[in-house]
Parts: sequence; C-alpha cells; structure tokens
Amino acid sequence: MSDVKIEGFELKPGFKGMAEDTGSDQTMFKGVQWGKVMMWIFLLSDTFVFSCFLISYMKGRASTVVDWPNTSEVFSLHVGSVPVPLLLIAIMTFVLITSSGTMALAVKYGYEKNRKMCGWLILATAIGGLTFVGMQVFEWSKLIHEGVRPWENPFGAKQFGSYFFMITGFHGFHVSIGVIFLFIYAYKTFAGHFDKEKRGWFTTMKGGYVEIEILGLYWHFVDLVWVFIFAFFYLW
Amino acid sequence: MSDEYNQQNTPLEAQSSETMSGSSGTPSKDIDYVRPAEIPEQDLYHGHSFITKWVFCQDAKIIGVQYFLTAVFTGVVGLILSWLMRLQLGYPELVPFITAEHYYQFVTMHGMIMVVYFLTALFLGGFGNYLIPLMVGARDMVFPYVNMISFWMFFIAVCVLMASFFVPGGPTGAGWTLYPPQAILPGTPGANMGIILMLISLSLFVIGFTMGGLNYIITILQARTRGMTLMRMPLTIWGIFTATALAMLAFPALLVSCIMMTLDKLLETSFFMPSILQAGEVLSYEGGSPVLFQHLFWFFGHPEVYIVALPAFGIVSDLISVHARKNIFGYRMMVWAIVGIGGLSFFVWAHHMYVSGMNPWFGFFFATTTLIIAVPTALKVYNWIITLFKANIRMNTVMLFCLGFIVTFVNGGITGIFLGNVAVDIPLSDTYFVIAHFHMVMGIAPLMVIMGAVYHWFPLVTGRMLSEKLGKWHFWFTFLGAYSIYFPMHYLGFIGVPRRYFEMYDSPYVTSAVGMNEFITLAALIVGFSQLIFIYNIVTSLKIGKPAGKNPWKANSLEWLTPDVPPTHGNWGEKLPVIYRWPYDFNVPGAKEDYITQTTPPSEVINAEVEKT
Amino acid sequence: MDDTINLTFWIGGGVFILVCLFMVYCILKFSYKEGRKVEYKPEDHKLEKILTIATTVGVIALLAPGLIVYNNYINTPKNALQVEVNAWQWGWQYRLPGEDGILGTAQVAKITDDNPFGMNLDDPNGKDDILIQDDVLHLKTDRPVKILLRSLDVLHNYYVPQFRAKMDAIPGIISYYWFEPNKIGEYEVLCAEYCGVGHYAMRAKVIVENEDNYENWIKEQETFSDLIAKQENNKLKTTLVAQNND
Amino acid sequence: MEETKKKEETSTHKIGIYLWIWGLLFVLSFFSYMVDWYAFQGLLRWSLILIFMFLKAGLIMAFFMHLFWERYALVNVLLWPMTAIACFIVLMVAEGQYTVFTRLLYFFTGG
Ligand code: HEA
Ligand code: HEA
Ligand code: CUA
Ligand SMILES: [Cu+2]
Repeated sequence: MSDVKIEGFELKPGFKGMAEDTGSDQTMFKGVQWGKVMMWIFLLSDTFVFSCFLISYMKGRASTVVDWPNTSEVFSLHVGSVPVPLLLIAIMTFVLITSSGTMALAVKYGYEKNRKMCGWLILATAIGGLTFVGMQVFEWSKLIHEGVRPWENPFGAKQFGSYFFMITGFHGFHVSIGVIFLFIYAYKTFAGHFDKEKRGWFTTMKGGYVEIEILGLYWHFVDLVWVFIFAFFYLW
Repeated sequence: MSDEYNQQNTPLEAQSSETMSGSSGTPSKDIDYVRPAEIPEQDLYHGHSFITKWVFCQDAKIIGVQYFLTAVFTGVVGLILSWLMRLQLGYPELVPFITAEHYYQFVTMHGMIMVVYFLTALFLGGFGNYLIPLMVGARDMVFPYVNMISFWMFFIAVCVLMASFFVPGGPTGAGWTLYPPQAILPGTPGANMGIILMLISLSLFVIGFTMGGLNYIITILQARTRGMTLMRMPLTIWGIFTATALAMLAFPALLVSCIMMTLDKLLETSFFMPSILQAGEVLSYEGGSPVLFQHLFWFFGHPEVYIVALPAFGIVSDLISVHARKNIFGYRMMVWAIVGIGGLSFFVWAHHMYVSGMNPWFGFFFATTTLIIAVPTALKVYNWIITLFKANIRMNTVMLFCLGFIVTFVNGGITGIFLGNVAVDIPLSDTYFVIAHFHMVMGIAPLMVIMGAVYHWFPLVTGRMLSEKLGKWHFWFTFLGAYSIYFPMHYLGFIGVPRRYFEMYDSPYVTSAVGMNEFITLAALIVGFSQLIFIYNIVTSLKIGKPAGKNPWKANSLEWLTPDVPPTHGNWGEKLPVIYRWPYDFNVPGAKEDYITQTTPPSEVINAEVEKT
Repeated sequence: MDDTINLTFWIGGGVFILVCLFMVYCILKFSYKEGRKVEYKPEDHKLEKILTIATTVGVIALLAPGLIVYNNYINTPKNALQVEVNAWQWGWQYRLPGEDGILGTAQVAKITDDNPFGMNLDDPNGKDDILIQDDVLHLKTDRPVKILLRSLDVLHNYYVPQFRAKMDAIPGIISYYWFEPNKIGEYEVLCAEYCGVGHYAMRAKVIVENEDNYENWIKEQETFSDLIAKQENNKLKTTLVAQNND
Repeated sequence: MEETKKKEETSTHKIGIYLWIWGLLFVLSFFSYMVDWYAFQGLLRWSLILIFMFLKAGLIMAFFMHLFWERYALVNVLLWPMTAIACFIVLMVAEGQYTVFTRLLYFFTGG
C-alpha cells in the first residue's frame, strides 16, 4: 500500500516512481512483503489457468454446431411454481460478494490490530464461503439429477456438461481451499498468533497481520474469477 | 523451535559508508555510499540430522545439486532412448526387438524427458537454485521450505514418469506433443496407463515448478543485496529470471490441457474429441476440437523452448565475458533482448501449427511475429561475437563450449528462420529438417552451455578443478559428433523424409538416405559414449582434481566472493556483501588487475575509467 | 515456393558463414596473452543501431516474399478440381465430385458398412459423387487441384514431397490446400502427421497423367448411387431410391 | 517481516470506502442479473454484460485487493501479461468461428 517509507530512498508516485523503483537496488516492489509478492505472482499464474479454461470454453462453445442449452432455463429455480431464471446463481453471487466484503474489512481491522473484529470477520467470510460451496453442491446435484453429466447433456451440446463441471469444479476447489484456510486463520487470529509474531508451521518467517492480507488477496481472487464465470458461463 | 534458527545475524545497521575490505584507508564517505538495508535479515533453518541436512534440505545450494543430479539421471535415460531410436533407424535388421510400438514410445519419452524433465529442471531447478541466491547476494531463497517441497514434487513427477515404463502397455507413444485424439485412442501405444501417468506426471511437474518458480522470481526481485540493482545483475540471472517468468505464465496452459485430456480419457468428455470412427464403430465422442489442444499445447510449448534457451543465453554471456577477459558487449541491449524475446514468445505459438488445419489467415500473423523474434536474438548473437573482438581469449574448455554453442545456435536459429517463414515451412514441416532445427538449437546448443557451465562452476561447488585435458577431448567428441548427427538431417529434411517414421526403406525415393542414417547412428553412439569421459572427469576430479582456491577464473560476480569456498549454508558468513558495480569490469583501463570484483568500492579504483552502472 | 527456400538458404547460409568466419578470426587474433591490451567499450550505440536495422531489413526481405507465396497458397484458384481425401488409421480413400462439380456433405457419425464415406443421404449433391475405395489417386496435369482433407479418426497429413504442399487432416473439421501438378509420373504419398503405430506405413500413390488417361480412369469409377444400387436389400438403398423417385 | 510494524500505523483506509465498494458491487451484480431477467439480446446484452463484468472486476482488484494503492511497479507487472491472454482470446474467437464455418459447410449445409 501507498504509505511505505524507506530510509535513504525517495518513493515517487506514478510511472516515474515505477522507473525509479525498478532501477533501485534490493527490492523492486517497495514495501511489499515477500509473502504478498508470492501471492500476487501466484495469482497471476492462476489467472492464466482460469483464462485457459475460459478460453477453451469459448472456443468449444463457439465451434459446436449443436445448440447450447439456454442457461437461464437450465439454472432456473422454481419459486412456488414460477421458474425464476438463474435465481440460485444470483444468490451465490451475492453470497460470494458479501464474503469478499467481510474479508476486506477483516484485513482493515487486522492492520488496526483489532484482533476481535478481525477474527469475527474472517469467521464470517469462512461461513460465507461455506454457504457458497453448499449451494454449489446443491446446484451440481440438481443438474446431475436432471441427467447432465460431464460426458452427456440432455439439453444440447455435450460440451456444456463437460465445461460446466470442470470449470465450476475447479473454482469450487479454490473456494474450498480458501474456506479451510479461513477457518485456520480465524483460529490463529483469535489465538493471537499475529500479535505475538508466532512463526507458522512451514516457514521461517515471523507471523503478522500481513498474512491476513495475503489470505484476503486469495479470497478476493476467487471472487474475481466468479465474476468472469458468471458473465461468460451463466449470462452468455 | 527458536533454537533452530540462527539468531546471531543481527540486522545490518544503517551506515553511511561501508567498504568490504576497508583497506584503502581513503575517507570514502561520498562515493562509496550505499543506502541502508531495506529488508531485515533472513532467518534460516539449519538442519541437524543427516535427513534435514542432505535429504529434506532447505539450503538452495543443496536443492540445486539435487535437482541437477535428478535431471542428469533423466537426461541419461533420454540419451539411452535416443540410441535405441537411432539403432532402429540406422540398422533396422540389427535390433528386431524394437517394434513400431517401442519405437514410438522411445521417441515420445525421449522428447518429453529431454525438454521438460532434463533441460527445464536442470537450468531452472539446478542452476537457478544454486546460482540465484549467490549471484544476487541473498542468504537463501526467500521461501526455503517451499523450495524443498518443489524439489520433492519434481522428484515424484520423475518417479511417476519412470513408473510408466513398467505399467501394462508401457509408456505413452503419442509423440511429445501428445496430440489428441490419437494420444488416448487404442491405435497408439500406451494409450491407457501410459498416457494417464504422463499427464499426472506433467501436472505434478507444473505444481512443483510453480513453487520453485515463485521462489526464483521473488528472490531476484525482492531479496537482492545492497547495491545490487537489476541492471547490475549478471546476465545468467536475467536469463533464469525471464525463463522463470515465462514458465509461470506458460505452464498453466499445459496444466489445463493435461486436465482436459485426462477428463477426455477417463470420463469420456469431448473437449478435444470430435466424432471418431474406430474399428468400424463410431465412438461416443462428439463435437470437440483437436486443434484447441494444439493451441493450448503450443501456447505452453513455444515459451517452453525459450525457457530452455534463455538461461543458456544468460549463462553463455557470463562465461564468454569471463573467459574472454572483456566486458560483455552491449549489456543493456542483452537485457532488453532477453526480456523482449521472453515477451514476444507468447505471441508466436501457432508457428508450430502452420500445417495443422487452423484458420489459414493466422499464418500471416504468426509468420510476422516469429520473424520479429529473430531480431533481438540476432542482436544477442552479434553481441557475443563482438565481445570476442579485441578481447584476450582464454582458449580453455569453457570457452570452447561457448564457441560451440554459438556455432550450433546460429545454425539452428537460421533453420528456425526457414521454418518461421510460413511459405517455406509448409514443405519442411514434420520432416527431418525440423528435427535438425530443434536439435541444433535445443538439443546441443544449451547442452554445450550446460557442459561449459559445469566446467566453469565445478570449482565453486566442489572446490576442485576439472581436468582440462579430458575436457578438451570431451568437447571435440561432443561438438564434432553432434554436428555430424544433425547436419546430415537437414539434407534428409530437404528431400522430404518425414519425422516419426519407424522405417523408410521400402520407399523408392529415399534410398539415398540409408547410408546417411547409418552414419548418423554411428555418430550418435560415439557422442553418447564420449559423455563417459565427462562423467569420468567429474568423478575423478572430485577426489584428485587440483584444489581450486578462491576465484580460480578471476571472475567478478558475487558467487565467487563468498567467505567460504565452496559456500556454506547462509552463503555470506556474518555480513551480506555490498555491491558497487556490474559484474563485467574486465581489463578496465587504469585498473591494477584485469578484473574488478562487484564488491570493490569505487574508492579503490579511483584511477580506473570504469563504466557507471 | 522453391524460390523462397533458396532465398532463405542463401541469406541464411551467408550469415552463418560470416558469423563463423568472424569467430575464427577473433580466436586466432585475440587468443590469450598475458598483458594483452583489451578494448574496454561496454556499448556502441551506433554499431548496435546499424546491426538492428540491417537485421530488420534482412528479415523483411525474407518475410515479404514468403507472405506473398503464402497468400497464393491459401487462396485456391477458381478452376481447381476438388478432391476429398479421406484418411483413417491407416489408409486413404478419395471422393471426387461427380458431374455437378459439388461434393455432397458427409459426416463421420453416418458411416456404416454400407455407407463407407458417411454421406448425408438427403443431400442431392452427393449422389453423383465418385467414391474411390483405394489408395491410388489419379490427377490430370496442368489443372489446379484443391485437396479437401477429412479424417475419420485421428490427425493425418496428405503429403507428397514433390508437390511442396501439405496439410493435416483433422477429425471434426475440413482443411484444404491446393497445388498444380505439372509433371507426369507416379508419386508416393506419405502420411506426415503422427497417427499411431501404423503412421510410417500409411502410404498411398498419386498418378499424374494426361487428360485422356485421366478421363478413362474416371469413367471406371463408381458413384455413390452406383454403390448403393449394387447393394441388395438394404435400408440405404430403399431410402435413396425412394428419394430419387420424388 | 518487520515492516508490518511501520505500516500498521499508516496503511488502513477509511471504512467508508470499503462499504461504498461493497455496495457498488451489489448494485452491479444486480444489474448484470437484470440483463438476463429482461432478456436483452444481441449487442446490447453483450456490451452490458461485459461492462458490468469489467467494472466489478476492476473494483475488486483496485480496492479490495488494494491494487489502487499499490506502487505502479507491481501494478504493471500484474497487468501487462494480460495482453497475451487478450491475444489468445481474440485468436481463439477467430478460430472458433472458422471451425464452425467449415463444420456447417461440409457436414451439414454444403456449398
Ligand atoms: C531452444 C529451443 C528453440 C529455440 C531457441 C528455437 C528458435 C526458433 N525456432 Fe524453433 N523449435 C524448437 C525449439 C527451438 N526453436 C522445437 C523443440 C521445435 C519442434 C517441436 C516439435 O514439433 O516437436 C521447434 C520448431 C519450430 C518451428 C515449427 C516447425 C514445424 O513443426 O513445422 C518453427 C516455425 O516457425 C520454429 C521457428 C523458430 C524460430 C524462428 C526461432 C528463432 O528464435 C531463432 C532466432 C535465431 C536466429 C535467427 C539466429 C541468429 C541470428 C543471426 C545470426 C542473424 C542473421 C539472421 C537473419 C538476418 C534472419 N521452430
Ligand atoms: C533437449 C532436447 C533433446 C536432446 C538433448 C536430444 C538428443 C538426441 N536426440 Fe532427440 N528429440 C528431442 C529432443 C532432444 N533430443 C525432441 C523434443 C524430439 C521430438 C520427439 C517427438 O517427435 O515427439 C526428438 C526426436 C529425435 C529424433 C527423431 C525421431 C523421429 O522423429 O522419428 C531423433 C532421431 O534421430 C533424435 C535423436 C537424438 C540423438 C541421437 C540425441 C543425442 O544422442 C545427441 C547427443 C546428446 C548428448 C551428447 C547429450 C547427452 C548428455 C546427457 C544426457 C547428460 C550429461 C550431462 C551431464 C553429466 C552434466 N531425437
Ligand atoms: Cu496417418 Cu500418420
Ligand atoms: Cu516455437
């Protein structure tokens, strides 16, 4: 974030600053912790993974001569007896965004060393994530019940089922990993590990609230990917 | 837990002037100023037992050696496979036990092993781990634990790969490009267990590599020592860095295509599989697109070939500069060329697909971008040879290998230009011309660099020199031998001999190739066996080699300047080094000696006309 | 196409030789001598610029003719004869448009023993298509041919070295290329894309001959309707005959 | 990583900004849902979907992931590689259309 101070080095804003940071010694991303850079670069790589999935999906969908199922019908839910298009997906989207918001606040309170608030917000995020996964399980079982499989699809093009289960599955996998870590970090926060700068299990580095920001980056990324999946998979 | 970490390294204090030797005595407050440390000292985990010290070790240097040895092991497997292939091609009657199935399995495993498990792992995992922390002046990689896991992932990937030799049906024989549909259909050897294990192994490799890659990138960007700006890094580091960045962005495409192909195989999804007729039956697949796989594969595959080329470019620049006792010509240009080649390599992938039946209009785009890449590459070649001009060249083994690299690389690069120009590629594609191209540019050129690098850094790693005499023999056998393997292949390609042919001989128009094939096979066997000289040299020199002492080559870069040689865990003893210049100050006019190390402060070389870097 | 290869060959070969000679010169002239005076010149912008421009010019000189040739390669002349090549593991068969000059549509999914090319029965264009269930193809000289490539299973590539042209046959789509045979003779066809264990044995023959011989050959071949008519009591026949009567 | 100490005092932002972004994200999601609800078609649908998508993505990246406050060096390193993705997308769209074109032409409609 912006207000880093570095002894003997003047931090300038904008592209000028970028040129000077790049030309300086020791670090290129001034004031960004190793762990945070690691998460960013990992996410960049992960972006390419998801992009490749979505690009394959686009290519696959664009080149099929069989009709693609109408997603707003396939993913509609019946409220009473009226089918509401994409209702479940809409709810999932809102749940994920909510959890993203709580995560952002958790990071903020973490930096303010507000241990309690931070912990509760992480817990809230974790529960949001869990709800999302639960709804996804529901959605999957509904589709499977209707006869959609990775290898077949009663509503049209075969690839629909394949891409749907693969992409949402891969995303759901990310969410699940995130949820597990959120619970662990909620525990760590409440236990005060970050105040005590306790070392983690696998690392020689001292702990700190920056770890929550790193986890936050991951969580927001999962949300970010959902934005694209929502637009390309469900709305297309 | 805390006693496992060394706490004695107190953070460096901010001092306005600090010289490493402090011998000059001149008050050097101003010109020697290097701003204080930004990052605190890194705590390191020191192993106590044999297992934590040598097996599950967190020291990047040891991990580097582990990577190196594992990669060389796979390389030897690849080499043996290449002999078997060559035996079949040269003397088909001699080896009746090699059937077509076997042959294709050999080709596939040979290609995949050599490109991914041998060269990529050797350059990035081996040289990267060993050299990055030393050359940028860090105590270790930034995440030593993750680094260790990275190696073990790679190790498991290699085990899975090797296991595929022993499963029913044998390893996959789909060609290293693994093109579906044939990769997973029964007409191809190893279409069941073989291909699945291959895909799993590749996925593990990607995951393991990602962990390593994060380490390399972040160590280079965020853990340099004081004074080490990006533009003062040795080109070796630039090469490895860019290659790693490429890998981080290119491997995802491989991972995705592996996942999708595994699903096609196991769940019968139809990502890459259209309707297919097998043995008179139409299979359950429908509507997929094989070309999509090729796009994904080459979106990974082309950057991949530069992943193995760029570290070689970097390393060879350093070797040439040290042994020609002259600064590398046009350092800045070299850096930009590396970065430019890296960036451009994401926009040229479909030059492997000119005859794949993709949208034909792509040919224009990809031919243009492909030939654009030739410009920065050409600049690098020019700069290497200009470095030799008016230099003071030590004609030792290392230099010989560097020169060998330039010759083979330029040869291979120019055949690359043939292939990049779409109209010229059409007749040549999928013939032995392509085989000749990439063995020149990837099979031997980087290998020459690896060998040169081993001769160069062996004293650093082990404290002993390799034998020069054996080294020269090794060079001449390898260079002349390899040239006689691949040079005739250009001719085979021009007359149209297709690649991946188990045998050719009932074809009337290629009878002239028979003698040539026998010759190539002989050469391949000789080259292979001459590697025994190398191995003998390494093994004996470990015991009886001349002790190297500090900095035997009189090099400038940091890895030679550690307090202990060979360097120990933590690399730098009490204090991190401070850097004042680029690593190429050789034969600076006015300087006392013909080299000025990176840690020599300006106050000590007041009279020399050093370059401001 | 040969001209572009030659051009590339001479420019490339020339550069290669120059580079090597320069290296040899340097090695001989500047090999190690204690205390030799070495030039210290980290950068020379002018030289670098000249080299960049020279290389760029070289590259353009190679690329421009190449692209023109390529443009020619992907745009088939109007008067080209169409030939559909069917590739399968591991052999070839051909389909020529009949008198109407149009190939009927066909799909892999429709292939049966009676309908080896998977013709769409309700496509009238297909009825007069000439089906050649043999790997020898005849072509007439001096008439461009457009090869349409269809694969029934995996990737293949219909490659006659002497024609300087090739393209993969991909299941699921149709690819094409064209050339103009102008030398009478027999040529060997090789499969140039790896397609499984039989890849190396997947050969065929092209016979380029003069107009008369070609016409004779064509006459002997069967059309799709003939093929169906020959088959007794089968469903295809009844459907097709019924359609013919409409 | 000691610097956290230095940063802790300075680097938090007002809670209002997070709440604002949060609200905006809800609104935008709602809008993109409405695109489907009202079953807009054609170009309008596409431009709306894409606009909302990029706005949402941008907001999440810029504020929730703090990219807006990061130094440009990081921002550029993260964003430039996306050109490769963009190129890949454009070419694959062209490829998809070409594929479907040949399929329709030779397998179904003829021509
Ligand atoms: C280290 C690996 C490496 C490197 C560096 C290169 C470098 C290049 N490659 Fe190569 N290539 C491979 C590895 C590599 N390649 C592999 C493994 C395959 C086959 C994969 C498979 O199918 O199995 C392949 C295949 C391949 C093809 C596909 C062929 C086919 O299947 O039909 C093409 C086509 O464009 C190509 C082009 C190029 C070009 C233009 C370069 C350029 O970067 C070269 C640039 C260098 C120079 C040009 C030389 C120096 C320049 C001068 C001395 C200046 C003078 C030159 C001019 C004025 C032009 N390569
Ligand atoms: C780096 C990559 C690499 C390397 C080094 C090699 C090395 C060799 N290759 Fe290979 N080859 C490929 C990559 C490589 N190859 C690829 C990608 C393919 C395509 C596969 C496919 O079509 O799917 C291929 C295909 C291929 C074919 C074509 C098969 C066909 O299409 O039918 C042939 C044929 O002769 C061949 C021969 C050889 C020979 C004789 C050697 C060697 O014998 C040459 C001599 C090599 C050495 C002398 C080096 C040995 C050194 C070591 C193993 C390590 C020792 C190091 C230390 C101790 C530090 N290779
Ligand atoms: Cu058919 Cu190779
Ligand atoms: Cu390439």
